[in-house]
Amino acid sequence: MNNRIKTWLVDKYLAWIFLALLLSVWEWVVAQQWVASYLLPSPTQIFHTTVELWPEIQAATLSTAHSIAWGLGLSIVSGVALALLFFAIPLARRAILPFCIFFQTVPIISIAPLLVIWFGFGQPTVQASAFIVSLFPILANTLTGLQETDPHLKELFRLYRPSPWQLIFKLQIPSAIPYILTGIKISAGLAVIGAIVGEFIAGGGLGSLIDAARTQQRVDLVFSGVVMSSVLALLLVFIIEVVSRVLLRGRPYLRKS
Amino acid sequence: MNNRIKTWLVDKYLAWIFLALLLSVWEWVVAQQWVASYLLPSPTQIFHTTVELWPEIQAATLSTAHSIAWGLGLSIVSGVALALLFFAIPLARRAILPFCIFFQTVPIISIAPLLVIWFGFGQPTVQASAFIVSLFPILANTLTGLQETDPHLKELFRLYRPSPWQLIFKLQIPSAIPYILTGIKISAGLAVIGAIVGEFIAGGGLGSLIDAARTQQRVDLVFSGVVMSSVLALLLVFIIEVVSRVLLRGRPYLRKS
Amino acid sequence: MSAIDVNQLGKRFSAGARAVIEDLSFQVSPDETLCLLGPSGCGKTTLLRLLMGLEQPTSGSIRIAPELAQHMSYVFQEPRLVPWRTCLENVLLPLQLLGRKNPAANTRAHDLLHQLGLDERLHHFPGELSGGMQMRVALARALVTEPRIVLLDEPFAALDERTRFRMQDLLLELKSRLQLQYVFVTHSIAEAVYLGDRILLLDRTGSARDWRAIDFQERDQLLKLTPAFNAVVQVYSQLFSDMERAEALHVPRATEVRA
Amino acid sequence: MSAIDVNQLGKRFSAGARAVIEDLSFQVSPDETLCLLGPSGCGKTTLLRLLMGLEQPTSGSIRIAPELAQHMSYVFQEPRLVPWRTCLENVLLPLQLLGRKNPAANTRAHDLLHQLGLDERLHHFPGELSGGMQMRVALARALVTEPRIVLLDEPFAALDERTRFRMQDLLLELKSRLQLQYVFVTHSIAEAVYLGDRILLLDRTGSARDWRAIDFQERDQLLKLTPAFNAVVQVYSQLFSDMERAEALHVPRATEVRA
Amino acid sequence: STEPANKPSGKPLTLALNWKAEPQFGGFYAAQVQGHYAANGLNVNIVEGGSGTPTIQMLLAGKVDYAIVSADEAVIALGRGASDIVALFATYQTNPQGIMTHAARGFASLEQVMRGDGVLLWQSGLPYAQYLRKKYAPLTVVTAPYLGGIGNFQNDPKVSQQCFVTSEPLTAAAAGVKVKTFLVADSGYNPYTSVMVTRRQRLDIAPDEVKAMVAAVRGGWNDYLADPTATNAAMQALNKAMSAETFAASAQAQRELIKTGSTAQVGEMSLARWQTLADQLLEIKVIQKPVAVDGLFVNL
Ligand SMILES: Nc1ncnc2c1ncn2[C@@H]1O[C@H](COP(=O)(O)OP(=O)(O)OP(=O)(O)O)[C@@H](O)[C@H]1O
Ligand SMILES: Nc1ncnc2c1ncn2[C@@H]1O[C@H](COP(=O)(O)OP(=O)(O)OP(=O)(O)O)[C@@H](O)[C@H]1O
Ligand SMILES: [Mg+2]
Ligand SMILES: [Mg+2]
Repeated sequence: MNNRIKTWLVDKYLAWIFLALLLSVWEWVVAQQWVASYLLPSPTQIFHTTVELWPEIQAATLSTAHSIAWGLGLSIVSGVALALLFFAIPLARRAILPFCIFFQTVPIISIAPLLVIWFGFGQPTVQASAFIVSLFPILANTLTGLQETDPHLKELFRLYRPSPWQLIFKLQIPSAIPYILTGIKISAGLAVIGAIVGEFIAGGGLGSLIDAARTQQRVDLVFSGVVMSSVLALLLVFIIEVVSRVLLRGRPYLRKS
Repeated sequence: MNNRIKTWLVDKYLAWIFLALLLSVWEWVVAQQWVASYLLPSPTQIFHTTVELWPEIQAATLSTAHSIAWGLGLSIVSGVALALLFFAIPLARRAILPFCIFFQTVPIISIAPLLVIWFGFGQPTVQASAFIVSLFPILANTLTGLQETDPHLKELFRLYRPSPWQLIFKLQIPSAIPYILTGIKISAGLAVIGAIVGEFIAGGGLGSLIDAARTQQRVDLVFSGVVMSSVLALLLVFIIEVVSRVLLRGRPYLRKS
Repeated sequence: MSAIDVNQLGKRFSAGARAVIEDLSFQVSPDETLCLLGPSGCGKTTLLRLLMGLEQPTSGSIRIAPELAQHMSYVFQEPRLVPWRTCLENVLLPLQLLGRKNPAANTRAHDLLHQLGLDERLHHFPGELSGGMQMRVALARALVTEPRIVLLDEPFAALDERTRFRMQDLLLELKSRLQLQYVFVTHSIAEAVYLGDRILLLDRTGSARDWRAIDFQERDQLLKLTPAFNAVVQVYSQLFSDMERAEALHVPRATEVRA
Repeated sequence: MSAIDVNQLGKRFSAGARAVIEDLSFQVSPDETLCLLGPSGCGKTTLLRLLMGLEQPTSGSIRIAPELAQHMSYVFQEPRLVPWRTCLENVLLPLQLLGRKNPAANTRAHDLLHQLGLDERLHHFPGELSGGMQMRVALARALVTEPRIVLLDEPFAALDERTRFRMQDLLLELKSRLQLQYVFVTHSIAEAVYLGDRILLLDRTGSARDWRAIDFQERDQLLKLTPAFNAVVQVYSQLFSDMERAEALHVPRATEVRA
Repeated sequence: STEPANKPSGKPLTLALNWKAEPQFGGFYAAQVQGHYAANGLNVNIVEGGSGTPTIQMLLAGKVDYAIVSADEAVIALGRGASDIVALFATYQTNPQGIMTHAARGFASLEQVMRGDGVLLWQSGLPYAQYLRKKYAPLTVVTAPYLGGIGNFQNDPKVSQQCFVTSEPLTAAAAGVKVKTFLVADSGYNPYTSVMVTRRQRLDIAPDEVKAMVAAVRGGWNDYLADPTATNAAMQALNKAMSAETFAASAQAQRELIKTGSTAQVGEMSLARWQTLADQLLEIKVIQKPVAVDGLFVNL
């Protein structure tokens, strides 16, 4: 187990090398003035800004992270729960799923003003925004995963007249695991965006920082905020990966047998 | 086949009934003045606004639909292609995938000036925006699907020393089909959002309409635009469903055997 | 009253298709074991699934004595193990689902796995077992619930002859020790004769050709060497041949075994 | 020069685990057919997979004559059909993958499916076939490429005796008509003796106990009734028993068949 | 320390800004920094807004107690049936909204910009844009959305954009771009801006509190106009994106727009100007029917 995480970490070094390469090219492009630095600041410039304003950036990042954790956590729980509901009651699926799609396609930016009216300034709105954008991928993926449960195994379970709960927890959720994890990974990225867009309007966190910097043409600060938000997303994906590896402990959830 | 599509259509009636119910409750709540109509317009009000401004709304919707078609089309093609690349070359995956996540978490609005400079005002920027937000779910889902290919079947194929293309088109893509379809469905919703946000940035379509209405507190018009965008998304999901049913023609792509 | 009562049973998989089973009627008395014999694709699995209620008949009826119906168990033609559960966890699955996970049941699971020669494989995943081992795990899983009647679909096909003989004897032992009744699908005439009090010979036209009670005093592997046993096997072989000749199967170079 | 040359072969699945195969050496001459016999879990599948190159040996070496290595085919222990392809499409798969889809090959696919009694199932999906039918489709898939050597892992275990006999004869016919060589895994001693020019008896300690050439003049089902054939079967049965006694398997109530 | 005359009530009052802590809100923060809220027995919590924060709707929905809006928003809300809104204090007597152009283009008037070539970035939905569009119709300049910042302006000499004269032109100057800015107010469209509003209900129930609030804010603005240094420092702690120099320059640039010029106090409003605004909004069809503006504001 530990070994696997190690291998995985080592694998990641490749990404660092690629990152270094990318940053060098970027730095060079800006140094050559092929792109004006008021549009695209150089990596070193971004780095200096980040160091200089670290206390504020750190506080903003933590606040955003907090909102994301709540929003994403809620959408994992309710996404899986809703998928189970829809799976168990096809009537509910047919009746409600289109509205989930509907909800999903409302640009958060155009309903964030409504959210802020309902939830007020600050974190609740931001959490709601992160939740709304990250719900559907988990819901859709879990639902597909549940529907793809091997019918042969379902037949086997049926022999023992399982309760719906047993069927769900012992068969359907385990089979849907690869789907659910992919859904969560997609949602992690979206939750970050949702939180930041929410903060554009409801204030607080990195969103507010980016928004203020944007109008002040502090492109370096905008990028600093953007980088921090991406770091949050990568960290989230990393945590999801590690947690899932520990939880699954080398079990062959792929249908190998 | 035709029969299946019919059943599917009939199933959808349930959603209509639910919709009618929802609209009635909404109408009633507004009529009772529990919510002020300048905060939440009634469905009839939205309907009237839509009828009144139909020429503008129709033109905006068509323009947005056009951008979505391009953006989503491009992300289906390149999402699947990238996933195949990452799958074939793990090195590429480890090096590039984190940057896809990175890219995915950048709020489009904070890099708006860059997009405008690269793609200009108007449709290309909108398409790029729709593309960026809809790429990752297809990519991530396809990649998971490819990785979940039954290793037993892979072994079987290997006996015949297939070319990478054969492996991909005859085994890996067919096995990934349920995953890819889910990814596309998730992306369809996101592409709609991406296009509308793109239009906030570059002008045109429903995005501009919604943005302008918002600044004028024309909540009815905002809702009218939002409804049109959701109609677009539902239409897309419907088209995807029908096309995939016709393409798969009753083949058991679930691993039943 | 009979344990199983099948009445004018019919089954086709789709409206237009040929009937897999047609107008089939038979009864099985309590404590009588039944073997289903027939060529590949004749409908043995289908009949067993109908008995278990895994398929619905298109016509006719099936009645299982209520005291048996409550304690039925089934072994599929393929092992059908849950890939993310270890060997032991797979055997414990029915107990968990039935809410009967107690120390006694646990011991029984271990005992069964021991009897089936799987001691060393308790914590392996199905993907790490050989084909025969997987089938034995499936057998343990079917027996761990202490069923009154168990339906087995060619459970020993993947086993070598010696292991197979041991399993046959294990089944006979369980039958006498626990009053376990079974319906056993096999394509081996000798196995059917050895294990079945009655044999139902299915053919490809969807009906049972013939069946008769076999009354051997004592069954152990020595029985297979007796003339009486071989006589019965010969009779069935002949029936089998007649059936096939009647059907005029399109298989070239079919050399007949002389009975 | 030998067709297959196995040299001090060893295989364990993980560093700490018991060796499944240990220090195994044998040669197979050209045109000689080999049967692998052994109890469940002894490593028959593993050895076959090693020969095919599906597993890598942990020690020793395997050499297959190059002219054979180019035209090898394999039948897995389970049918392993592609679920979204029909019966016929499954058989045509190897031809597509090898870029050899031509009218002649197409005809051959139809012929094989006809010979295997699957005419009526050409356009069915695997999920709609019986267990034995699926295995026959897998067999057709392995033969459609006109291999020089085919490795078969208990291909007939899911078939009834008569269909099985027909398949055995089909294999022998292909052997003489097309100079097809095969390595055949089975758990049936009689089948091994009937089909194998040589028999390799594997035991659970990972090595081959004994093997010898069998030289019957002509093989057809009548052979099975001859004293010579039965004598050979008896010899192997005895070897099998000795082997098991030596291993002292933990299976209770193991009744021995007297040879 | 001595207790203020009126004890602050338990629950703090929220004052919702429609943008970040910047000099345009200097007086509201100064009232905090200089202790005017406390002196008037108020416990005020100032909340920063962001892009498109709908402060007027939040006020109407009862989420906040006081909000900063622009005068046209208040009239539109009234036009849409929200009659319980009342304006208390108008910061900008002259609308700071402007159009910023590159000096090199040599535009002499707004009309030349509107009927010239190039690109104009603006929020086309805002009433001022509708007004200009109607007044200078037909426009020949290509219009596109404006999202904040001056990146696209800097990048292309043919681009003009909307601005707050107290903000973007300073940023541009700091970046070394030579600009010429035209006030929208000069075209005749001149709504009060950064107007503090509350619900009429509040004025009815707690007139003293509302009066105290206006007094505190007015005190804050007087202090800020006299010397913004301390308040700027406090605001900069909240808004790191803006430099100290920009704070000072912006505070300086806005003085003229805030001062009333007459004997009237800072923040006072006139019926005539509200009426003009309502007429203009009706003319450009942003509101559908005439509204009575006499109840829309009160000078306390
Ligand atoms: N992937 C694997 N990982 C670990 N152990 C394995 C794996 N595959 C096979 N084994 C072990 O190797 C041994 C031999 O397995 P193999 O499948 O070769 O047996 P076999 O002779 O084919 O048996 P059967 O007749 O039951 O199919 C078994 O003990 C099995 O548990
Ligand atoms: N789901 C299905 N859909 C359509 N036809 C089916 C289905 N299941 C079985 N059949 C058909 O029913 C017939 C009987 O199948 P069944 O599986 O019962 O055979 P069997 O006697 O068990 O054969 P075997 O010994 O090969 O397992 C076959 O012709 C098969 O093609
Ligand atoms: Mg069967
Ligand atoms: Mg095997």
